[in-house]
Amino acid sequence: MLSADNSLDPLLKRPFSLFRWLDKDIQILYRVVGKLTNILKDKKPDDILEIIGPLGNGFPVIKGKARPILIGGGIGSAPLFSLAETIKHKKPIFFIGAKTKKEILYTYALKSIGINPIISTDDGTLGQKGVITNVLREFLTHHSSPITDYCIYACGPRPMLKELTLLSEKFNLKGYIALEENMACGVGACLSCVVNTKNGFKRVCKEGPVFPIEEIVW
Amino acid sequence: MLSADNSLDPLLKRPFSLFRWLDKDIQILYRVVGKLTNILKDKKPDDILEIIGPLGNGFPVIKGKARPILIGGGIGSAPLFSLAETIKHKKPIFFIGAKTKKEILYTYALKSIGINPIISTDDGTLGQKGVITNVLREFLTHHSSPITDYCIYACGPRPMLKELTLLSEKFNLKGYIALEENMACGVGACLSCVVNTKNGFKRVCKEGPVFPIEEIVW
Amino acid sequence: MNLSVNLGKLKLKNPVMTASGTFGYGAEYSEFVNLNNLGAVVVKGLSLNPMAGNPPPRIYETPCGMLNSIGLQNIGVEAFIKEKLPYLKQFDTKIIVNFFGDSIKEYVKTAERLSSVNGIHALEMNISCPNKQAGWSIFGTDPKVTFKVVSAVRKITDLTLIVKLSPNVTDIALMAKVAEDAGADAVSVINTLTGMAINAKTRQPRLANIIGGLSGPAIKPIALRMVWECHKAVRIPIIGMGGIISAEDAIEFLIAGSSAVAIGTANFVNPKAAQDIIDGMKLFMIEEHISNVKELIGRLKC
Amino acid sequence: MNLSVNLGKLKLKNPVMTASGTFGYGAEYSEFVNLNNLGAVVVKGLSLNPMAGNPPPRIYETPCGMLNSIGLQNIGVEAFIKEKLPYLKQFDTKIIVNFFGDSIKEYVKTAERLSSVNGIHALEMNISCPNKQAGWSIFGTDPKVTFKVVSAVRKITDLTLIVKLSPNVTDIALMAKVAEDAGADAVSVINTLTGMAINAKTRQPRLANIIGGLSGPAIKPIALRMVWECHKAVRIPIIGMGGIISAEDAIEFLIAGSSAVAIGTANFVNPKAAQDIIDGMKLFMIEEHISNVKELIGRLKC
Ligand SMILES: Cc1cc2nc3c(=O)[nH]c(=O)nc-3n(C[C@H](O)[C@H](O)[C@H](O)COP(=O)(O)OP(=O)(O)OC[C@H]3O[C@@H](n4cnc5c(N)ncnc54)[C@H](O)[C@@H]3O)c2cc1C
Ligand SMILES: Cc1cc2nc3c(=O)[nH]c(=O)nc-3n(C[C@H](O)[C@H](O)[C@H](O)COP(=O)(O)OP(=O)(O)OC[C@H]3O[C@@H](n4cnc5c(N)ncnc54)[C@H](O)[C@@H]3O)c2cc1C
Ligand SMILES: Cc1cc2nc3c(=O)[nH]c(=O)nc-3n(C[C@H](O)[C@H](O)[C@H](O)COP(=O)(O)O)c2cc1C
Ligand SMILES: Cc1cc2nc3c(=O)[nH]c(=O)nc-3n(C[C@H](O)[C@H](O)[C@H](O)COP(=O)(O)O)c2cc1C
Ligand code: FES
Ligand code: FES
Repeated sequence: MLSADNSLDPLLKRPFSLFRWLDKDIQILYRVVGKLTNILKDKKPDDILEIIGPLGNGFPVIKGKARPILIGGGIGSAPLFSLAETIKHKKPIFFIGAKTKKEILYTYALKSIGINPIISTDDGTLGQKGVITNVLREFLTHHSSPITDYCIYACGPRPMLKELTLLSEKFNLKGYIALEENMACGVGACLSCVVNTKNGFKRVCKEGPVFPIEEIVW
Repeated sequence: MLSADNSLDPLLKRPFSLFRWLDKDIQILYRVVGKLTNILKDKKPDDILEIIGPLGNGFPVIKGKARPILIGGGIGSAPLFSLAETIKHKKPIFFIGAKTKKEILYTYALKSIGINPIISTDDGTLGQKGVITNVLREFLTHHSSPITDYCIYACGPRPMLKELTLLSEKFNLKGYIALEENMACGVGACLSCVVNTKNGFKRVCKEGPVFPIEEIVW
Repeated sequence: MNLSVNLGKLKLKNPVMTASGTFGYGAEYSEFVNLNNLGAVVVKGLSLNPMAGNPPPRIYETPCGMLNSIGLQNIGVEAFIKEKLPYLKQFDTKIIVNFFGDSIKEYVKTAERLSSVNGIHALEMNISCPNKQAGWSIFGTDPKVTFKVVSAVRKITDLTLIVKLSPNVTDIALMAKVAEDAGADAVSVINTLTGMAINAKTRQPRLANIIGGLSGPAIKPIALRMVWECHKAVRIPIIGMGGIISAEDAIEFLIAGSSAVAIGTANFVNPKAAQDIIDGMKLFMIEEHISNVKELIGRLKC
Repeated sequence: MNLSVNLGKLKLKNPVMTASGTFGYGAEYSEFVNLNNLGAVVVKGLSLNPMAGNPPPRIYETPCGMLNSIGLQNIGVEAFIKEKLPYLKQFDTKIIVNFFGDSIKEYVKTAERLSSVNGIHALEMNISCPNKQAGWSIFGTDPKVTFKVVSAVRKITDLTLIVKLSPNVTDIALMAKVAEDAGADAVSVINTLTGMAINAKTRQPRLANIIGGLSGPAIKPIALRMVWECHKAVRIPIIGMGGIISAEDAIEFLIAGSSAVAIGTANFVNPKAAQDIIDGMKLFMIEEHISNVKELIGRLKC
């Protein structure tokens, strides 16, 4: 949870994923959408931000030899980069989708760690044209290894995650998705950020943001 | 009336006097006291502010040979500098008071236009110790020319202006004072900024901020 | 693109009006806004006789809002008719006169006088000012008194009659219903919420009047909810107001059920606010492929 | 320096408590705030049986405020007593349990159960949640029903009984008086104001529940006024809340007449808010040469 100054507008802290955790720095990757992110973009080096975190869970690194499939939609790719770095020895397959070329993030950095992402854009300006879940469906339909040898990790807009849930049911695929919900406290106190799961409402900030894909009730 | 950005906190524009009106620039001189002024102080050259103005009246330059006495208290000195420049040929006597040395403003600039201000500070760190109205009373009590040969122009905190009104009554002195009141619109529409005068409530933003000293009812 | 809306028999060229007390008598803002472009100009509340209002300080800024205790200072009906109305009549916009009284009799007399001159298109009855003496508030908070005073004014005027409701009530939908039953052609929702601010160091209230009316973006969520509640309760049109600062805000009020909106505190924040909001509304309609603004009114999806 | 204040027979080491629903069951914030330093911890509202609450989205930020429609999700009284209370009891602070019911019977049953265990110092009866079904609101808006439900609970508990009032009423001073007459030891003023937000593009409400409760700095002027009105009407202590974000805010509430204050939305803005406000209060007292915080309570100069 991050805030940029003492102004009361915007009031609440905003949730961001850790993009990368370096030696003495943490990096976040963000999209400019509204009040806080517009203030952030005008910040200069050495300006001070207030952050509480890290909060909640992260993507679990699965034991065994299941090959990871990473699926990032738009700014939802942000939390997947660290994961990709950590599990690069497992040769993850990385699907990245976005509305348009400009919103396809950090492919250069991915290549530098030896990952060649599969890309799609809604408008066809980079990679295949169409939504990334279509590309994934195509891939799964013609997959070479048994499907249980894959584990998916995904983050992105709601429709993408919904579609992924359908795909995972159809192909009997296991995996994890990171969810977003409006947040106030970030520490599990206010019960703002719940999502519906097979075991009732769970807090994205505390039990999440990463949930087993089969647990979510859309 | 000035605002610094699109944030809704602070919400309203704030009133400032014009310190100087140069060729293509206007200058304001301000004291950092709260929300807006704290934002202002972090602004960089070429940053954009929104200003409506000039609004209301200014100090009138009196015809005839009455010698001007200027009295500025704290940041209240701001609107007096331009006046001093304009009427310097009349050899104004300039009294400046403040809480402490640091708050005595622009004496250097005054000297450069040939005016040697009489200074007092509450804590005695510059000039005489005490409030500036005391210094003025002393001056008036021992004045050399007939008192009607003076015209006072003053701006400063409320207690100073109140005291000046008493002095002006006692010494039968004419002159003008600039008042402050909380403002919302700055254009005479909201009726926020009224002060009580012998002719009823008047708007500081429209009929003011400068009023004949004898008109104000404290 | 059709922006026109109706308040009873009164047709506005667009739904954007100014809120009483925040736009003076119109002239004050004419350097910033072309009055011809406005749906309507609503003037500062008038009384039969001129009033001096409350002592200063009269306003204080609060988080995303402001308190005011102007206390209905105004030049009185006669001076308005003589000095201000002729100026306003030059413009191709609707002139709505906000007024109030200290008794039912005074409400009626004031409305009668205002109805007797040419050029006024509608009356907005203020029964909800938080800056008047205790006791006065019953006009806007006691349904029986509200019914009486609105009925009395209704009887003596043929002008479009708008009743401005107080948000300082348990059930604003009930008050809207009472105004409708008493013959109002429209309701304005909302006036300011009663609030207060204190200087911790001096322990004095920030306003000489102690309490004042809270307006501005801070109150928008409350105003929007009240518009929606009134919309479900009455058939007469609603004029929505309270914290509108952008075209998007204005559109939210239309969706919640108001047929027009009034811009108040926003004029202080940006003297071109009313104009900017009309322009922004047009842009929104283009982007969202809406050809008639009426398609938005009351179209909350839930 | 003496910071202690009394709520009836309950003595707090300082006037700063947490507001129900914004501080979880205490543990959630223990990484940020040393609970030993707080005047009291007020926990999330409990009901006899666990409740799931409203569907998401449950909050939406508004100018200087936020809307919430959590809908009183809670783990129920039994789970609280078993799982949460033992943790809280470790701390040297007062534990105040906020609770509600769907009927007078349920209010009574819940209060009875909570009064039967050790370690709870006071009960705060929530009769004012804006997120419950229509109809429920009468507990907090109809003086007769309020009197009944408070009297009923009063009869069965010896714990300090605090009644949390709704600001969504015409006359909050009257409601405070009713609570006092029914035997309350203190009143909490205020709960959230009912509000709403709309997405202009989708035309849908921003909250799944359509309406929610407005909290945060935006409502502070209203809350402060209501505390002052209640202060003039009742003799029992008032716990002031609504938009307190700084020590200065808190002191303003004391001056307006509250004996203690609760910190709500500010915890989200700054997880150390409660602690910072206690520290700031001490600093203020040093600077202003005030040795006993009680010298501030109700000392508005006007
Ligand atoms: C767990 C989690 C991780 C996230 N990680 C990232 C990330 O790594 N990079 C990134 O760019 N974004 C991320 N987001 C989204 C990010 O929180 C929002 O983009 C941000 O809050 C927008 O703030 P704003 O003030 O600029 O926009 P606002 O002015 O608040 O509004 C712009 C839009 O953002 C939505 N929004 C407003 N408040 C919140 C809130 N508290 N929570 C969520 N959405 C809100 C509004 O509905 C609106 O549509 C994450 C969100 C969550 C919940
Ligand atoms: C006609 C006029 C001319 C002025 N000229 C100057 C000038 O040349 N230089 C200068 O430094 N100051 C000037 N002031 C004072 C200046 O307007 C305030 O210092 C400024 O509004 C403070 O804004 P803030 O957001 O920093 O402070 P805030 O956070 O708003 O509050 C700090 C203090 O300022 C007071 N204040 C808040 N809003 C207003 C308001 N709208 N009007 C007046 N006071 C307010 C508050 O009571 C508070 O005590 C002038 C005021 C007036 C009325
Ligand atoms: C300074 C000021 C003066 C006002 N005067 C009046 C008035 O004379 N009559 C009236 O009916 N409403 C008056 N109002 C209320 C506004 O018309 C409007 O209902 C309220 O401010 C809410 O809208 P806003 O948040 O957009 O300002 C006044 C409001 C302000 C801020
Ligand atoms: C997320 C949230 C949850 C709340 N839950 C409760 C609750 O369970 N019971 C209750 O009495 N009040 C509840 N409240 C109201 C607060 O206790 C408080 O009265 C209100 O938020 C005003 O204070 P604030 O502006 O400091 O937040 C809740 C408020 C918020 C923001
Ligand atoms: S944001 Fe408060 S519980 Fe998750
Ligand atoms: S500030 Fe509005 S009338 Fe002066």
